[in-house]
Amino acid sequence: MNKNLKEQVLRSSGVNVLKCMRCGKCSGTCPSYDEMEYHPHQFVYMVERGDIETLMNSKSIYKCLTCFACVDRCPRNVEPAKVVEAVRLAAIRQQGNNHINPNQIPGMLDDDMPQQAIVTAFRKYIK
Amino acid sequence: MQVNENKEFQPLIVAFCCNWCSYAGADLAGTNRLNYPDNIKIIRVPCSCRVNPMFILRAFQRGADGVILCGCHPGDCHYTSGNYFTRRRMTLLFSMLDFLGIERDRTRVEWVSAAEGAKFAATMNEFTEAVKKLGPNRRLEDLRCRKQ
Amino acid sequence: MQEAMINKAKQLLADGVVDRVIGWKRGEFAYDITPAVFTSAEELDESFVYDDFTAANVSKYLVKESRKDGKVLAFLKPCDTYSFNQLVKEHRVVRENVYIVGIPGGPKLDAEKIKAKGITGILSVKNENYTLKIETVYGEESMPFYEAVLDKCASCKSKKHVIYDELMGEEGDVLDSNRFDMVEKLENMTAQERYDFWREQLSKCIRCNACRNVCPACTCEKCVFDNPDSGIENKAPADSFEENMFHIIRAFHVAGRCTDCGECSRVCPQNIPLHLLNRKFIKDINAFYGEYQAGEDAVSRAPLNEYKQNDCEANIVHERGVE
Amino acid sequence: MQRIGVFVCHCGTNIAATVDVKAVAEALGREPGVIVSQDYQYMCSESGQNLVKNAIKEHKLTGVVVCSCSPRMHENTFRNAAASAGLNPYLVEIANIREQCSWIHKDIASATEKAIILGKAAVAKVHLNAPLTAGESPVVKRALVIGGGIAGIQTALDIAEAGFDVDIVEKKPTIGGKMAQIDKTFPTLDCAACILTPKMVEASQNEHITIHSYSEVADVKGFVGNFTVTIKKKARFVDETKCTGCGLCTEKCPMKKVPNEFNMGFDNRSAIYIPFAQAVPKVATIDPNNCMMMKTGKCGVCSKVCSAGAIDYKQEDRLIEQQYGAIVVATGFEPIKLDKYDEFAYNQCPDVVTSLELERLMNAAGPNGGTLLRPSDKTHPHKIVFVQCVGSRCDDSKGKPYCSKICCMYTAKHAMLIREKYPDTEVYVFYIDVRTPGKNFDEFYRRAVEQYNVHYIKGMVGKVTPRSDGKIDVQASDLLANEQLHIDADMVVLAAAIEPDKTARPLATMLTTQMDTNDFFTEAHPKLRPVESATAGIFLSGACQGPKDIPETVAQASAAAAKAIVLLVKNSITCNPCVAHSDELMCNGCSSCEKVCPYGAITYIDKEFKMPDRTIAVRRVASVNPAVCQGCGACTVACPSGAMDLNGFSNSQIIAEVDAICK
Amino acid sequence: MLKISLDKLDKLFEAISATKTLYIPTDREDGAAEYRKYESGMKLSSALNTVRSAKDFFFPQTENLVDFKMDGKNIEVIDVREESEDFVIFGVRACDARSFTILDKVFLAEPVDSYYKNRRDHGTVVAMACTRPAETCFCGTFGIDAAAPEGDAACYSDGESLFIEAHNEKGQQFIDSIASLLKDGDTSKLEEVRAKTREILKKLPLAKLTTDNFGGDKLNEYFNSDKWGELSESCLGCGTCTFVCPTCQCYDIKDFNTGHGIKRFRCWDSCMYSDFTKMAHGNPRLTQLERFRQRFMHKLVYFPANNNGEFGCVGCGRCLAKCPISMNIVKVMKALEVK
Repeated sequence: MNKNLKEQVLRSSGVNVLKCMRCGKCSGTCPSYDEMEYHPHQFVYMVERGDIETLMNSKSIYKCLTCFACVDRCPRNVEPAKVVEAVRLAAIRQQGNNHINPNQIPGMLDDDMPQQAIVTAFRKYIK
Repeated sequence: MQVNENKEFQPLIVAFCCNWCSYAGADLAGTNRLNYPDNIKIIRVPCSCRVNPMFILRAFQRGADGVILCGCHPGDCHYTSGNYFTRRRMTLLFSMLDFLGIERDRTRVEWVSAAEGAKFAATMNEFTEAVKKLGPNRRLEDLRCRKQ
Repeated sequence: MQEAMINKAKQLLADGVVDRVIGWKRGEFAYDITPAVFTSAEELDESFVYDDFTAANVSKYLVKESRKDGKVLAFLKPCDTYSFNQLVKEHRVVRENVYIVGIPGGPKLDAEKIKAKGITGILSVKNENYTLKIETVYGEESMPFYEAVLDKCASCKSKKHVIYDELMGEEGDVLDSNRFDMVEKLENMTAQERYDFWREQLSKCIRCNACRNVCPACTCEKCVFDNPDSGIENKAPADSFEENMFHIIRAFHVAGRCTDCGECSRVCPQNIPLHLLNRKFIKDINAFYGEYQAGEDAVSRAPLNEYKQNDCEANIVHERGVE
Repeated sequence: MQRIGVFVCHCGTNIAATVDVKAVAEALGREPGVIVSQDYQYMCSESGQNLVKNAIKEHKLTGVVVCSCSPRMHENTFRNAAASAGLNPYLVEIANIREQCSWIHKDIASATEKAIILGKAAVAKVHLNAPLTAGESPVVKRALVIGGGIAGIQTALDIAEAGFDVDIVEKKPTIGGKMAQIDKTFPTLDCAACILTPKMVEASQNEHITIHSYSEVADVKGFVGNFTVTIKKKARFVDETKCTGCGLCTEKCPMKKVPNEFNMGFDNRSAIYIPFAQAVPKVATIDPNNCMMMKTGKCGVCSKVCSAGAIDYKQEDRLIEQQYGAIVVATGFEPIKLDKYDEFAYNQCPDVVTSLELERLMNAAGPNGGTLLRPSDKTHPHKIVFVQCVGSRCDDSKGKPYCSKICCMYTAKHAMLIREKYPDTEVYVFYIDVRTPGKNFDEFYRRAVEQYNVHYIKGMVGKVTPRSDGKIDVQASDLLANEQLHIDADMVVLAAAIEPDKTARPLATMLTTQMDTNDFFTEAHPKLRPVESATAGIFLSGACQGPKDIPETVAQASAAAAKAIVLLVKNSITCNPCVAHSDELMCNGCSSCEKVCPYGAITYIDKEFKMPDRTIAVRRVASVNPAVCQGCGACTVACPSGAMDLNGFSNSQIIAEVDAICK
Repeated sequence: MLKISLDKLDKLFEAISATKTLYIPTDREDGAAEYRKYESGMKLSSALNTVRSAKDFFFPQTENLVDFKMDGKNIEVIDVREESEDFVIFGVRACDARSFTILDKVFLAEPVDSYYKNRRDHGTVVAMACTRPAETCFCGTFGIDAAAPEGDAACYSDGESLFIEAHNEKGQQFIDSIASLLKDGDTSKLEEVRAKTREILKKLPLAKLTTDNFGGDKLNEYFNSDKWGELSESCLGCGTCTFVCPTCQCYDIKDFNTGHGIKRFRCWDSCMYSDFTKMAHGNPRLTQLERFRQRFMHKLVYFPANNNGEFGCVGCGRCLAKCPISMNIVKVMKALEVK
């Protein structure tokens, strides 16, 4: 379990997952429920447990419509959609899964490679 | 108090404690034999809201190096609202002392319940250390009162 | 304005609405104006004055005046109305016995600032298009109007009258003032620098009590500093501690009640910027407990007589800014 | 000149092991004013106390300092000892050299030094102690109960039983409150009306009880033992003394289209009405907003048919003033408004109802005569969904932060009653937690599940959508099955949170009692004084203090009654002498002290004074009621002129202590 | 007359301060002038006068008289008096220079105030003639010539040089101590300057104010005057006028408990204060009117009555400039005067 990841998700979402009272109203209201492997209330709970990697590797993060129904309905103002968004961001930012590693770039250079492509690669994959 | 090269500076600290929570908390610290420095001298008041800024200035005038005010936790005041007034008064007073360049660590407000003997002792230990670091109160003392 | 005010006063006297008028009386020079009570048209014609030097806030006189029989006409500048309203709130004036005519305020001039330019032997001061033409025994002098404006007027907070029976001239607005700039500057200094600043200032204090006695918020029947039973009575700053204590307690006693009229600094014979202490409290109150302007109304609770359960803790002082 | 005696206690070795008690006694003996200074094994023992008593007599002491354990321990012991020797008990001070010295320090030299300083502070203080006498204040032997629900009724009955007169003020035309609207009670399932109405009748017939129905408290003055309350008796346009409650007027009244609030608006009543059959007092009331006579001056039917001649269209609100010794607040609760919760479609769909509405729908005296029918089409519902925690346990921005406490149980009751009466009905309960602490409560809930096959599903309903076919789509998650459900329900019942009655807040202001942020009255101590408010003489009964079910409400009502009786049996109350007092010559009348007084102990009077400048002036000055003041001292600091001071902890006393400590 | 070039003032001050403590009026940061102990580099103020008068040197605002020490129940009395060091006050204006004569009449008359005398004996007053009097000046009213000040020694400036002359032995000693810096000078230009100053003095707005109708014999005329009510009603009761006044000499004696002893000290009092002359029986002047009247009656009637016609005011004008509400002795004299 990656503690830093949890902190990152908590920080970037601004959500206090400990406010959740596990009522499941978020999942009860979610229009994307059946599409998702992990449901909004599970996101909140799994982030609380620190199990971020599982979520990052799940397609669920791309199934959330960001309709914010859960945010609107949550009696405790936990804002599950923001948690989902934060996990999605963590996945995007993750470096280990980069398509390109900066060390590989010199070897990939040839005269036909436009400079713009290199800049883009750095911008996209290196944080 | 004189700073003596051979002896560590021993600050004089006045603690105003409300009768219902903090004074009882201090008693509990005693009952549990929790040590805190003898620099602390407690004055019992019915409620922290009884403490007039005048008393705090008076203590500094007479040679106190630190003043700490203890009361019930907000919401637990025996008189329901006293400590809320205390909080506002002391916030403003401390801010003013700070504004005049008086070291801000010489003053403090802490909420200590009757059950928090350990917190009382810890707070007093910590506060005494903080005041020790500052050294003797020079900016708000009355030279006439300094001990020869 | 002066003419119109005299006429208004005469009319109200003639109509029996009031039986006396509190205003300002001409002095020996251009600037030495004294608050005074006028009871007849003749007196008004003879010496009533309202000009660039009538800075004195007459609200405090109404504590006494309003308790006398009959009704008194008071001409109040915008800043004076805040003081008056605060006195109404604290039941210190009898509102029914005062007929308030709101008049346009400053900026008013500070004779000390003219003298500070080395101009002396002043015989008369005239404002010509915001240039002061000053006739002296040593010849004609001149200086820009704004360089002679009182500090309290230079950081005016409001041109609005918050209480009146009648208004002369146009009503103004609450202004965005820069009045907290100096407080902020001090806050950004180190504790040592602040200490040195205030030591320099407060060591000048001669405990004449002018700041206290002019203050419209200081209307205690007996001040704690005059009361031997209070434990803090004193008459002279015998030690630097007493200089500090007097000014801390003075400011604390008016915290949440001070309308920032600036009279304390105006009257200080030693030019101590006492208003900074009051403004520090006002700034803190605004920051900690929400914007509050004393005297703005006559009903709201003073910030120190009120609380919220989620008020900030006193350690906010310890946690912020530079040490 | 003071003659002070100092008594240093060894407390066995508790003090003497770390503090050189002889040195302390000797050092304090040298203090100005101290004429005798002794040490003893156990000061609190009888012989120790005798030592103090004898010294008081022998040396004619004017003050006593005991250096011993905490004053919280034995201050009273030594005060009593002093009193028995003829010294005013408030001339005794304790220096705490055990808990705050010997028990926390190890070094004998420094502990002794500190003990001496603490002793000196006590000596410095006692120099300035003044003899104090506790005042007495008479008690009016009459109680006021505000609110005529089950809480108020029970409290009034108990107080009356003890032989005291008691008045009930109820804002509705009848007493009975929410319980009168309830069908059955948990966990016994007996009929609410059957157990409530006898109590209502008992109250009306008790010679000690006066019921002011259709009345409100308009003003409260005074203090414990001596409140003066102004009660506004709203005009009901019917002479209570003449009306027999025959009901003919209500039958003949041509205006019959007024929504009946007693039945939660499911049916109608007439403009002149008696809320329900067992109302107490059983007196008609004209609703002036709907009465044709009141609105247009044309009609007057009720007046014509009333053989008692009780109708009085000209009746006006009446103010009556009464003295009371004690006041019990029993203002009860209301279900919250559900406007904020669109997802439950409460405002769109008539078949989404609250639990209180369901009570009326199921009640034999209700709109359908006890048959459960859908409000929309009056058909029998076959699938009913209950939603728990609607508006309870929410973030402050979304609803009430607290648990409404009663919903779990009444929902189980409803579910059970429906399954019992209509076994063909499927009942679903969506819950977050089922909270059933209480005697026979969990058993009750288990019966609903096991015996009545109520479907309890853990998970919250996310959305309720009325469908065009008359069904209601309930979308919810089943957290245990980890699936999202859609139920096509016929009815949805919402367990709305409960909140204090709207009248409670202004009432609290009048009573100068404290409320929490949710407008529930705050008890004097959450554990030890749960039925008293912090304001002396004001007691709390029922749900005005927090959500409660009926048995708990009744228990608290009786407890509040007991506390009120304890007050009323006294002829007078002994006051705490350590109270604030104002120096009238210095008082500015600025009202600062009044603003910070939590007890409303400070009032202002206009008083004539001979002023220092030889004039006579009428000045507004503060006056502290010593019977109400509890001695916190907030006013002493709020007072800018220092006119306000506190007995026992005066400015000069505290300053003397500071000085002695900082010497 | 002996003179020194004005650009050599530094040298003069260095020379004086080498042997005695020297006080000169110097400009504060806020522009106002005050007396400070001379330190190298300090510049003489160009202001007409200091905010506080020079009386502090002989009659300081607070002064310890005696200490008491308590040991248990015993009290020990400790004399804290110290012999004053020799000092020079330089640049005292004519009005302040005269004020010492008035203070002397109070403190050096029997019984002699030894605390005052101690300081007076050790202090040398070097006065400085005025060249630019202000509109608030009215020293002429009391027979003071601003161009010819009193004092132990006096200085005059002609714009280029400073001329110094002694008025008594103490002044002569002072001049002797700095003789090496001085040389004889031509006073013709100085006379011109003084004549010009006297012309200006005549043109001042208050030049015509006289004491002709005041004095020790006027008690009945003025004590019950109906003007006092009107004059005093604006008075705030602060002590500004009395504390900036060079001649106000009332003081209060107080004890301060330091925790380990008592300090008995005296401090300036003000007749404007509500507890002025409060005694065991109470206060003889209960209203502001009476206290206000006291101040002016003292200066204009009582003082001359007891001191051969000498008035208790020197016309320095400080109260005119500093009173918060601009009520002052000039206004009182003009309002009160019965011709």
